[in-house]
Amino acid sequence: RGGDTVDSSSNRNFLVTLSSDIRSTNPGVNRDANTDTVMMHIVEGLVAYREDGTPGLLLAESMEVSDDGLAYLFKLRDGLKFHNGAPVTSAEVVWSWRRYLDPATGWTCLSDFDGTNGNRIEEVRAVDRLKVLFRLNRPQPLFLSQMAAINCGAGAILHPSSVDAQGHWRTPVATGPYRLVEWKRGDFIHLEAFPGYVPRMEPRNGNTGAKRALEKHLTFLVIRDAASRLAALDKGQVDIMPEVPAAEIRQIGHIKRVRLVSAPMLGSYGILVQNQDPLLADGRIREAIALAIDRDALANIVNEGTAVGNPSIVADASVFHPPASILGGKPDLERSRALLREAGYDGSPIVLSTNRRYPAMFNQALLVQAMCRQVGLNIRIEVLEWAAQMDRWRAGKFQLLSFGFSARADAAASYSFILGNRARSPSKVWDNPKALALLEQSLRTGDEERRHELFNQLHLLMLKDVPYIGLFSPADINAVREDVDGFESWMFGRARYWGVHRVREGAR
Amino acid sequence: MMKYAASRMLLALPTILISLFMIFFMIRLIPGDPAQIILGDVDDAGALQRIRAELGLDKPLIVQFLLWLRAISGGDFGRSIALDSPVGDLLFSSFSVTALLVIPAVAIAGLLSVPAGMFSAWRQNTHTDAAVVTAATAFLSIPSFWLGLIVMLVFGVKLDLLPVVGYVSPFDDFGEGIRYLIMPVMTLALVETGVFVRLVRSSTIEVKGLEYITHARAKGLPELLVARRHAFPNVMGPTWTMMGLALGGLLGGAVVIETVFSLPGLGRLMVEAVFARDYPVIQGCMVVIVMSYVFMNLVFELTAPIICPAVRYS
Amino acid sequence: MAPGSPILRVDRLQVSTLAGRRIVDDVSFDMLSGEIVALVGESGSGKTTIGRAILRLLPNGLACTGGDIALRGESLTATPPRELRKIRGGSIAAVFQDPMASLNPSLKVGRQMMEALRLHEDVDAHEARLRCLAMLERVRIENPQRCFDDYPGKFSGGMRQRFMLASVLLTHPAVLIADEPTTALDAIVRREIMEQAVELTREVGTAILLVSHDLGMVAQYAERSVVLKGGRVMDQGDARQVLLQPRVDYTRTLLDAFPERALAGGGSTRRSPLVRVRNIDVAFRKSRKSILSRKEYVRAVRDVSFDIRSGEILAVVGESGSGKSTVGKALVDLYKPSRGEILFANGIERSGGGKGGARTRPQVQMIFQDAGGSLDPRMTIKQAVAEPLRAGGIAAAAERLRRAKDMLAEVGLGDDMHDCYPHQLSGGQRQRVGIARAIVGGGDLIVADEPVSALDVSIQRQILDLLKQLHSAYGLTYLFISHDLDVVEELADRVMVMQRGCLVEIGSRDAVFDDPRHPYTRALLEATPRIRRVAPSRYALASLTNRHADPPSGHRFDVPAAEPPEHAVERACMVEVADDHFVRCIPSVECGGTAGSREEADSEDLP
Amino acid sequence: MKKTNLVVGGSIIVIVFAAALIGAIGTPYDPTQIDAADRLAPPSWSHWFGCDEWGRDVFSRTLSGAAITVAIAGLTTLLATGAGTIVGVSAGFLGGWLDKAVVAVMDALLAFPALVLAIAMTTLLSGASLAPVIALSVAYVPYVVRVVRTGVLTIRQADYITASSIMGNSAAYTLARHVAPNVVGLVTVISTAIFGWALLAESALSFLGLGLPPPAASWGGMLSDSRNYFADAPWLAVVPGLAISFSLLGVNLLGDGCRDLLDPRMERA
Ligand SMILES: Nc1ncnc2c1ncn2[C@@H]1O[C@H](COP(=O)(O)OP(=O)(O)OP(=O)(O)O)[C@@H](O)[C@H]1O
Ligand SMILES: Nc1ncnc2c1ncn2[C@@H]1O[C@H](COP(=O)(O)OP(=O)(O)OP(=O)(O)O)[C@@H](O)[C@H]1O
Ligand SMILES: [Mg+2]
Ligand SMILES: [Mg+2]
Repeated sequence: RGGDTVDSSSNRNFLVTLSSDIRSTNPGVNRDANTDTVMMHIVEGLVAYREDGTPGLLLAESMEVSDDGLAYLFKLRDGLKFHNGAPVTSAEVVWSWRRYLDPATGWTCLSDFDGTNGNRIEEVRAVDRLKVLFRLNRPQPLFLSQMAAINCGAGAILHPSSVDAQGHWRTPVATGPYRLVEWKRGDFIHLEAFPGYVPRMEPRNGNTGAKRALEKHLTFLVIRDAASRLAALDKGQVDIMPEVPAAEIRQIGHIKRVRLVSAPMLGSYGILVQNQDPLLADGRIREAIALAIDRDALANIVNEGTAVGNPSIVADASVFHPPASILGGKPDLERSRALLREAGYDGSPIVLSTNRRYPAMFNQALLVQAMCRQVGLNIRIEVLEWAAQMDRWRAGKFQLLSFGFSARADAAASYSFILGNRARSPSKVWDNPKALALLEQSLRTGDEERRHELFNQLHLLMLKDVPYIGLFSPADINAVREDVDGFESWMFGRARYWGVHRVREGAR
Repeated sequence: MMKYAASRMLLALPTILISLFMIFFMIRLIPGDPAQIILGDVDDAGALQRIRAELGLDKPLIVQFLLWLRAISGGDFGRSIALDSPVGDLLFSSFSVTALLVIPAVAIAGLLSVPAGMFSAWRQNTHTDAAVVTAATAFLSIPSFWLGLIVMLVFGVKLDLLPVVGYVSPFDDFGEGIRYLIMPVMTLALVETGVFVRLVRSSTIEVKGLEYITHARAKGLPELLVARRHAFPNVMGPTWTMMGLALGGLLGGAVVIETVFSLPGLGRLMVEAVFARDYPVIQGCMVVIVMSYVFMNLVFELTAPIICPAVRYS
Repeated sequence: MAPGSPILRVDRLQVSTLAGRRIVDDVSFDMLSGEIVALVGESGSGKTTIGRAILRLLPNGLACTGGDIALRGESLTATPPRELRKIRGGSIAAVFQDPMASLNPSLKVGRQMMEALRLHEDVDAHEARLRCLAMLERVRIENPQRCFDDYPGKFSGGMRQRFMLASVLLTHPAVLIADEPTTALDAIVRREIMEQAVELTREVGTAILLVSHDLGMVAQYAERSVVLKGGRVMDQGDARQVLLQPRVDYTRTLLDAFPERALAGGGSTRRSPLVRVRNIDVAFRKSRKSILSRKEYVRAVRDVSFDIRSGEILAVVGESGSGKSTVGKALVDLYKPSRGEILFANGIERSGGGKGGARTRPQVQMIFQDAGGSLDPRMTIKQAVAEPLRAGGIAAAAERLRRAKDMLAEVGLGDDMHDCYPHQLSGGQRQRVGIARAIVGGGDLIVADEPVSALDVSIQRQILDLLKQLHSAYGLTYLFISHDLDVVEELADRVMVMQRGCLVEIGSRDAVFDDPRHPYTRALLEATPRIRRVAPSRYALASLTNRHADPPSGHRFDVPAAEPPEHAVERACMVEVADDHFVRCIPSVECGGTAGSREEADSEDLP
Repeated sequence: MKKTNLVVGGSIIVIVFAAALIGAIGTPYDPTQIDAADRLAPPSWSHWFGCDEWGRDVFSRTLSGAAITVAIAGLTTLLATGAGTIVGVSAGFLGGWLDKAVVAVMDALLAFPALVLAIAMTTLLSGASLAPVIALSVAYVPYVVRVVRTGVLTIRQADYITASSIMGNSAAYTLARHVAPNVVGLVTVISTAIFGWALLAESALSFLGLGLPPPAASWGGMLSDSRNYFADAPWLAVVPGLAISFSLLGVNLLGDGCRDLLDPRMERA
């Protein structure tokens, strides 16, 4: 059967699945993970993440940082074109960034650049046709990293014709290797290779490097239903199915001529612990819970063996992942029981809230419950609907919350999920001044060594306070048909289809 | 006739208004903030406020309701929060999908069940009758989502006869579109057949006891003619309105089948909108659902006398 | 075909249920072409079954288990189905009892008429149509064209029965089986239909098998009649002979069961009025076509005035829809008169014009036509009869039950039955319960709306006797509503005749029956042949005595309009034509008008 | 014919209720006990219906699922028919503006497919353990009201109601003594119907992920979870599917039986 699928399909579009429709084609404004995945093929920023998660140049040919770290001068590569054929000049860069910085745009990441969190861009100015200057209010070691952030639309440089006269979004006129042909709501998004695209010289590397659209026609099929997604893959109706949920790995094992491509991902799954709760205010009980959990077993079951346990909030894939020596997080039922006895825990129920929308969050909750039962912890599972759970999270209204954080390039970003001033944002579960200080420092310095040091300290502190019980960092798993070449998965998990192509039977 | 239709529409108006009112406030009682869902796992009060303002969710409820009513009376269903596109378009495309699923299904069910039902009623208390009734009862006892699952795995995956992936609109590619619709339509049709057959049978049994049927025989008409000419229209009376109800209900209520076969239909659109707290879409869906229900009933009520002249006078 | 040789011969016919019970047992009779043979007998005697057996259309559950049926000498029991179909509707046609049910509501009249014709003779649509229209003319349907192209739904029973007659006779059948063809119709219509049927069949030469339990009608129209009992033939022969000089006891009992006038003269004695009804109107809201159309009313009762004297039996007769029941229901305060007033002897007044109803309700009780429907299916008859006592103010439940049991005993229901539920009783027994319930509370006035019309002759007799007995025993007053003149003639002291919601004639029973004045009353009486006993086991068909009736001087009889304009001023008034005998007239020369003449009517009513 | 329906349906329902009872009292294994060792274990002597993706015993889960499903369907039926009957009877009997109002609201509710309404309600009550019951009850009340009301309207026409008012009985008395008892038949029939619908709808809700909060076993939930393992563990889909169909068959047959039994009485009323 495989043979004829290839024949029948040799002249069709390159098809990949999308678990849900994209929110919009407006990068970094109205978005979700799927939106980002698609948009990363269409738009490009000055800088972009490399394979290892550090920012590298993309549209920019070169960059100079002033000694005081307040001025960034980017020089654009010459001869770049927008999808409408217009040349890429500093003017569009300035226009794009001013647009992002305008609150009316509603850019997701505005608060990282307008001073809300301390960091601000003072001005964006064109120096000449190809040179653009960014001036900052203070040294920002993470400035480039945040520019490249995928959830911010990677600071995409757009042609002003992307919006209409009133400034409403029309369609992305950008510089990516693919350009948008048709978006049929709830159905498919069809891209075609942009002939005017000029790849970089150096080899493909993360979101930058040489991005070649080898397949002329790339179609994202929106298939919400898992079963039909698999069926599609099985019958060779799609070439790649990214973001395989752990639960489906087993079935894919049965499908012929399909292989799994996976890599550890940034991001972290765990349990948020509300220490404002009378019962959980007792550190011993919090620790007891942490000690009751066998992370490796849990990770193994939840991810069908594609991930390992990780007590830290920083992913294994991150350069800042704590060294094994201090990692900790080994289960110790005896000690756990002892702690409970000490604390005089009377078996009163502790509610663990979770949701069904993200199977991993749901399954880990089931397992945590089962494991805690062994030490006599009585955990009740409360299944909320995702939207309701988000409300609870923001309001900090929960005892235990099963949660997963999406990929963030920098460890500091990961910590700031849980660490912060509870008075200002109740969603923060960790309000330890010492920890806050450490985080602040990590944001101030650009020195790698120093930052490693700071993050390790933070990790140890977290193990002590137990505001968050890290369980594992997920793996990015993709099902790829065997006749497809060049697909690589990476820590951000957002699938990339440039440099990917189908090998015709003959070529085999 | 037209006057009657008009007055019936007038009568339906309060119904529609009440239901819209109920749904409008109900969905806003549901915990969960669309703005936060858009933001995802980012906790940023400022951004939240901005988005809520954009969505006009900061106005008092009653104002929102009245604004919305004015808008839809002008045909403007607003923009989807989650999908950032005109709700009108979403409704149109998804409704067309559902219609393509439901209308053929009900039609097929009707075509199957009327002969079957009348036949078994004519053979009342024989083995044929028992067999038909049992089969019908069995059909309506199988949950559609299970039936759908089985059908899909047998015909779609194991036998590899039909595509299982989502949906291709017959308007784009007719042949292909049909192939995509076969399984869901069949599943739905089977379930509905179960319902209809029993209905047709019971109303046939009623009719065939009446004097004019005996009289038709006394005229010397052959059984087939008696059944076709004399029983059929009177049986169709109740059946027809029933089908109208079924159609009206299914047009909004085919969620499960749509989920199983992942069809981008109205039900799916609404369920996902509910999850995403996409108020404008939910409201839009409700308008369509209520309208199609009311409208279908009206259409079938008005056409009933054509199918079964008896109802005109009763 | 040799004259005298029977066209249809039924020979030792046997029909039994699957269980083996004989429904029809060794029934034999012949039919000569063009003659009318009647099957008579009480309900359940197998009349319908025989008719069906001849058509070979027995309901499933019944089967022909013996004997033979021969049409023109050829046996029908042997013929194969397709042959049989040729005969059905062709040589043998049928008309059934219920005209409402025997036309298909979903097919146009014309279509149904032509069906048989085109099935049995090869005629094209056009010719068929012409023949149908011609036939419709013959049965005196005005505007046949319209009827032909219309659905049966909105036609009256009489019209429909005419359609049926016309359509079955189209094919000139040799035999017409008419199962109670007119039972559901009003007297006058019934007469017309029968006349037409006879006339037509004479022409066509069709023989009619007339199934009926109306002996009067049979005696009038049938040549020969077959008397059945429990599926067996009791007696047969020349209709008049068999019925008017009965040879067998069964026929005699059957005839004796018929009501007849008590020779002791009716209630000529004047008693004080118990209730006075004065110019009441009762109007009903017509169901509106759509909310856009305006409200319309039908005046079911128009300007009716009469008295009910204590202890008398006042009968109300009239065609269906003439407002009899409405008058009755107004008396029991179910409907409020929209105009006029109802005054009770005990000073309680119910008046129209929104002045609200009675504060304390006088003891007016009601007996219903459908006794079964008037009893709560989930109450034992004991409880049902005890119920009025509760409202009557008897607190102790035990006491109520005791009284109820006594009452039930009195209407002839033994202890063993007191705990039955209505659906376990026969029609007659149910009516007894209804009666018991009506009088247990000791009511002054009892409105009986067709209490016996749903019952079979012999049961009817028992109930009538019971009513009479209770009447004398308790000195009750009845308003007795009925369209059955026989019954009225037997029971009533006085009779009031209604037509189209108006009172057209009122007077003592003898006056109204022997000396009817109003044209409608006369038509009514002419239309109903009644069997009278002239000597022991000697009977005769009663007919109207004096032929003509003149309107009182200076007046002409008034026939109420069918659809009077709303709030039309009634120019007509009741004029006394003889002692205590009033007729609806219009003064030809403008006399004192309604008021004046009513004064005289009132004055002599007052004690 | 009639009898067989009643008998077969009845016995099926008895079986289901028995299963539910066992499920409520105690199952061979703890239906929520996770056991990595037994993941997707095929049917065997120790696990009759095999184990699911968490190594939970499917047989035990089916039993406790029966308990839950029956409980939800039962409660829903009670709630819906109870409320519906009260509303329907009073609206139908008292008439007037009350009737108009009731009809208007019920029509409004009826305009939504029951499942859609239930979905909205369950999300509204997100988390509450009785969410499905309340949601489904709200969804089905209008149907009860409609049936009961029309029933009452026909009963009101009956002569025995006329008779009662002629006797001078108060409206309240007539309502309680004559009307109410005679709608019982109707109510029984509609309630069996609703039990069936509720059973199905509960499964559908769970199937859509809106059922009772897991790890509680529910047939619909088991079915929807099973989809990922169809190839490996078909029994995961077959068992709950059959369970649902089986019980529905029972309910439907029972319903037919009741209808046949009560029809004559209903026609009289
Ligand atoms: N389908 C049937 N199955 C069993 N018994 C039947 C059936 N139809 C009629 N009978 C019985 O046959 C007997 C005669 O019925 P039939 O209707 O012929 O009497 P009838 O003289 O027409 O009575 P009526 O004057 O009331 O019409 C009755 O005792 C009735 O119980
Ligand atoms: N409840 C009602 N609503 C509307 N119209 C009614 C109602 N009751 C009676 N009518 C109308 O009033 C007229 C008289 O009806 P009523 O029942 O009094 O006649 P009747 O003499 O009793 O006829 P029958 O002999 O058939 O019983 C009829 O035209 C009928 O249509
Ligand atoms: Mg008969
Ligand atoms: Mg009457």
